[in-house]
Amino acid sequence: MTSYIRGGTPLSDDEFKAVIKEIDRPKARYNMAAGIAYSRFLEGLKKGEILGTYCPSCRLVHIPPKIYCPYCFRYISKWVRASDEGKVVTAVISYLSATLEKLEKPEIIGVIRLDVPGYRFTSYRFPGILHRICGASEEDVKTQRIFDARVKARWLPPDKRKGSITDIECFEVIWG
Amino acid sequence: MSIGGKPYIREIEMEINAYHYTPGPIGLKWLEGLKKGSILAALCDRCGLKYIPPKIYCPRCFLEVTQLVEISGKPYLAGFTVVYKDFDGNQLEEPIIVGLIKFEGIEGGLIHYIRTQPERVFIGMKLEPVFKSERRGSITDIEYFRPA
Amino acid sequence: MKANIYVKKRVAIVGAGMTLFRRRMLETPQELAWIATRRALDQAGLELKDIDCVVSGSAPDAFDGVHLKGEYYSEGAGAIRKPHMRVYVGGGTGVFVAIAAWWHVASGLCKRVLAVAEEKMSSAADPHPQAVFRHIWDPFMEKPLNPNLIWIFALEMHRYMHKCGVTKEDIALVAVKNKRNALDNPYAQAAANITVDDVLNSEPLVYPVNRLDISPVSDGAAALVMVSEEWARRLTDTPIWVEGIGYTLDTSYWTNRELSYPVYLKNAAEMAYKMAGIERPMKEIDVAEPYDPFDYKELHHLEGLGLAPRCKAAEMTKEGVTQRNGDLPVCPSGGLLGVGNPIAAAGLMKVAEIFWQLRGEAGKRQVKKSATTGLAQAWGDLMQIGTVVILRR
Amino acid sequence: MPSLPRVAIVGMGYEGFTTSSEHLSFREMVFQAAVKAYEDAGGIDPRRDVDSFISCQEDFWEGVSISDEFAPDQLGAVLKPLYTVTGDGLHCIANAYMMIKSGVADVVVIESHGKPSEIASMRDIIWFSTDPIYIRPLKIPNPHALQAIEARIYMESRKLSREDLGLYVIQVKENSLLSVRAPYSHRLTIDEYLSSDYIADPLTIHDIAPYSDAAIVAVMASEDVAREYTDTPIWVEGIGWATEASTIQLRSMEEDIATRIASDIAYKYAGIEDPKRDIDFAEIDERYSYKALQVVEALRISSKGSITSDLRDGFFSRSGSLPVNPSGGALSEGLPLEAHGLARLLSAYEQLRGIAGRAQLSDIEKAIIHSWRGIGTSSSVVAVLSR
Repeated sequence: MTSYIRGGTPLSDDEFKAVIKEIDRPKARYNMAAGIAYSRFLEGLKKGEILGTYCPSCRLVHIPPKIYCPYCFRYISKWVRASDEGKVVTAVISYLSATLEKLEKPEIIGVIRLDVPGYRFTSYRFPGILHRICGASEEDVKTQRIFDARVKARWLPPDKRKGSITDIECFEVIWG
Repeated sequence: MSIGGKPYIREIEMEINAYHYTPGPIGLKWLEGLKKGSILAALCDRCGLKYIPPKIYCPRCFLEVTQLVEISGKPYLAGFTVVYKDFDGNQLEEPIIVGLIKFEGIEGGLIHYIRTQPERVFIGMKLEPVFKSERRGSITDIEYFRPA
Repeated sequence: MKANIYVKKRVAIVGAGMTLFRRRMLETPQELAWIATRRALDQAGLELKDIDCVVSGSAPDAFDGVHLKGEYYSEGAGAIRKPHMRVYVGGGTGVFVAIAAWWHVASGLCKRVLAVAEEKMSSAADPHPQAVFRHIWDPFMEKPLNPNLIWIFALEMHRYMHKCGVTKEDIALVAVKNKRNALDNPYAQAAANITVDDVLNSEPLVYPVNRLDISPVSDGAAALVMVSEEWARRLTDTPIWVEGIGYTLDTSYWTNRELSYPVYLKNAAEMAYKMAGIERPMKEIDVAEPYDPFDYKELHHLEGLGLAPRCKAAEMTKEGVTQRNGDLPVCPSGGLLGVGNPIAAAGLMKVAEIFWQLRGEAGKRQVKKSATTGLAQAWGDLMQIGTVVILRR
Repeated sequence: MPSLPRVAIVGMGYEGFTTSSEHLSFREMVFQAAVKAYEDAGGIDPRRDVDSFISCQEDFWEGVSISDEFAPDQLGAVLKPLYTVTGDGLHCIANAYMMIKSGVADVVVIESHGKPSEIASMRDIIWFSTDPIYIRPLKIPNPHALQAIEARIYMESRKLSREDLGLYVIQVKENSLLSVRAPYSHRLTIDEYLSSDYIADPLTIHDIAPYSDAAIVAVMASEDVAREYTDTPIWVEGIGWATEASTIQLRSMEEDIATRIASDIAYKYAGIEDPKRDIDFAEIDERYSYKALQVVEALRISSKGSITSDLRDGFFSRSGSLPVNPSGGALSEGLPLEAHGLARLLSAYEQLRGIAGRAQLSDIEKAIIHSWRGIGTSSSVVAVLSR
C-alpha cells in the first residue's frame, strides 16, 4: 500500500526513535524591546508600584499599560497607580510545570482584577493580570470559594526586584 | 525626556531542545542509498521524470512517486560561490566553495561543498562525490564533491 | 465589519481529502500536504494543471520546525509555479484557509483553488510539541511566570463553569460523545468508547482539565478544492456552496476581559450569518463542527455561535440534542477530541466533514436528519479569534 | 454580471527605517504608523470605518509563536475582522484587493513591520527556513551562499560583470541621497565598489541589503468609498503573485520565474501589453543587487538580451526612461523583513501622489511594484499602480 492509499505512514514511538532522521537544534534568540509603556510599568514594579494608563473617553485603566487605547484608538498619556490588591476572576490548580513535568507541589494560578482607587470597571473590561495565587488550598479552587476572593501582592524585597512581573512573588488571599 | 524613562530589553530564547525531522518514505530509501554509498534519483513511473531530492510526489505531474533508480549521468557543477566571510562578516579561516551539483538527465540536484582551489572552479566542471567512511543516512554522508 | 455584505460571485467546494491523523508520521510536511491535496484533486476530478491558485494554512512554524514554513511545505500543496498564499490565525487557521480561498474565487481572480492545511507537530519532539506553546505568551507580562499552555484554557474553562453553573461531569459528556463519534472515522487517532468517569479519573493536568478533556497532538493534513459557480456546475451535480464567512479577533490582553462568553465568536458568527442570510441559527443550522480541542470549548463555542442559549449548551448535550441522531448533530466527525488535532489541518478537516455530510458522503458518520446547511468553526490565538464558514447544499 | 469595484490605496503611514529602535516596542511602532496612515486616509476611524485588518508577519521574525495574537490592539482592530498572512506586505495587499473585489469589504487596513535589530541569532533563523533534510545539515557558514550561487548562474548567463552590478548599485545609492528613509545612504564610486572584499563571490557588502527596523500601514478602499476619503486615490490596477517551487534544487536560477508569473497576472488585469512602454517607474525588491536586475528582466521592463545594454545606457537611472528604485531601495533603506514590499508601495505611492519631496519624479502615471521573500524563497508579488 502506498502512502497515498494509506493516507500516510504512522510511526510508533519505537519506530520514530529508530528511523533515519535529521536532528537540529536551531538557536532562536531575541532582545525584545519593552517599549515606552511597558518600560515604565516594569520600572514601577521595581518600586513596588503597579502602573497603568487611563483612557478618559472609554474610562478604562489599561494594565498592562499602552500608549494608546485599543477601544477608541486615541493616544493616551495619563498614568495611574493601581492598588496592589484585587479580586480573583478565575483560578486553577496546575499539576504540571511549563515543560509539562509533574510538579511536586501543585500551584494555583489566577487572573486578578486589580483595584484602582477612584475608578470603577465593568466585569466585561477591567485591569487584570495573570499571576500565581498563594494562601489558598486546592479545595478553595475546586469549591470555587476562591472566585471573587480578595488578594494582595506579595512583593520581593526591594533589593531583589529587577523590573519584572516576577518582582511580585504571588497574590496572597486575604480571607475575610 | 522620554515619558517611558529607561527602555527595558528582555532577552528571549525560544527553547525547543531539538527538532527531529523524518525524511518521508522515499527520502528514507534515498538516505539509505547514501549510507550504502550511492546517489539515487526518484523516478515518476507516470511521466518518466527523474529528479532529486526525492519526494513522494512528482513535481511535474503531481502523481505519487514510489521508486528510486540509479543515476547513470555524471555529476557536474551548475553553479557555485566561494564563501569568504561568515554571516556576521568575519573572515573564514579559508574560503569554502558551495555549489549546485546536477546530473545529466536528472531534474534538480544537490547543494553541497566542492573541494578544489577557488581559482580552478568553473560552471560545467565534472565532479565526483567523496563519501565519508562512517555513514548514517544523511546528506552529510557525502563529505564533498571534487573535480573528476 | 461591513454593514451590507454584497457578494457578487458564488463559491463552491467540489472535493475534499485528508491524511490519517496520527501522533507521528514518517512523511515530511510537504508530503503530508501532498497526500491531502492529491485526494482532494481526485475527488474533484482535477489535475494540478487545472488549478489557478493555492491557499494554505499551518499553525506555528515552531511545530514543523521550519521558519517561513509556508514557503517550505507549499510545494506539496500544489504551489508549483502558481499563486500561493498562506494565512495564519493560530488555532483558527484551518477554517480560515477556506475563508481566504473563498475570496480568491469570489474576487474573480482565481477560478479553481486548492485550500490546504498541514501540521506536523511531531517534529518538535524534544521535549514535547506542547513546549512550542511556551512562546505564545506576552514576553513581559506572562512568559516570565513560566506558564504552560493548559493554564490559559483551564482558566477560561473554570470561569465558564463558575458563571454558567456547569460541572466537570457535564463537560466530560462532550469528550465521551466525540471520541465515540470518531469510532466511525477512518482517519481518527483518538477514537474510543469511554465514560464520563474515565474522563474524570484520567490524569489531572491543570484543574479543572484532565487528560481526556484534551485532544491529542497530531501530524496530518486536509485539503479542499474550491471553485467558481461556472466550474462547480461543470464538475459536479452536488456542489456545496460556501454561503457565509466570518472572523473576528479580540484584544491580545485576555486578562482584561470576561472569559465566560466568547464575544469574538459571536461577532464572527454574525458576520457569517448576515452573509448567508441566516436569521435564526438554532433553526437554520442542521449540522455543526465547532472547534473542540478541549471538551468545554464545544459548549463555549455553541453558545458563541448562537446555536445554544447562553449557559445552556451543557443541558443540550445532556439531553442528547448534539448526538449524531439528535436535532443538532455536533462534531459528527469525532472532532479534535476524537479524530486528532494537527492544529490547522484539524480546522480544515471540520470544513471537509461538513462538505461530506451535506453531500451525504459521510458513510457511517452520516447524520440522521436531512442536512442542507452546516457550519464549521475554529478558534485560536490567546483565546481571541473565531473563524466561521457556513456551507449549503 | 455586475462589474467589480476598482481598488485604491487611500492612505499610508510609517515609523522607523532606523538601524535599531530599542525605545519602541513593535506594537508602539505599528501604532505610530497606523495613526499617520489613518490621518492620511482623510482621518478615518479604525473603530468605525474599517471592515477588515490584515497583518503580514512571521513568527520567527517576531520571537513569539502565533504572532497573530499581538496584532489587533495597536491597529484599532479589537473585536474586528483581522488575520495574519505569513508573507511579504504585498501579499497582504493582494488579499485586501481580493476582499474588496469580492464585495466582502470596502475598507481594509494592512500592516507589516520588521524589527530585525531584536533578532540576536539571525543566521540561525535564516537557516531554520531551509530544507531540514537536504540543505540544513550541511551547516554552510553563510546563508547568502544560496543566493550567491544564483547570482553567479544568472550573471554568467547574461554576461554581466561585477562592473555592471556596480553600475546598478552606484545608481540606487545616488538615488538614496534624496530619500528621507535611507539610513544606509551614501555616495559610492566604482573603485570603492570594485575594491570591496567578497562575502560570497560574486557578492560583496555593497550587493547585500543590510537590515533596518520599520512599521508600515496602508489603507485600501473600494472606488466609491475611496472618493469619500481622498481626492488623490492611487489605484491598484492589477496584482499578481506566485511561488516557483519550495525545492531550491528544482528551481530555475537563470531567471526569476515567480516574478514572471506574478507580473503576467498583474499585467493582464491592468491591461498592460508592453510594460517597457506603459510603465513609468518601478520599485522592486533589492535585497541583492543581482536580484534587482533579474527582477527587472522578469518584469519585462528589460529583457534577457538587453539587460546589460539597458543598464549601461542608464535606462534605469533617475533620469533614464524607466527609473528603477528611485527611492534607493533596500540597499539604502535597509531591509525591514516582511515590510520591505510595503516600503516599495510607500515609495511608489508618494511618487504617484506627488508628495515624494526632493525625490519626486516628473510626468509619472503608472508604476510597478514588486517584492520577494529573501534567502531560499521563491515567492513574489507584483502590482501595477496608477494615479
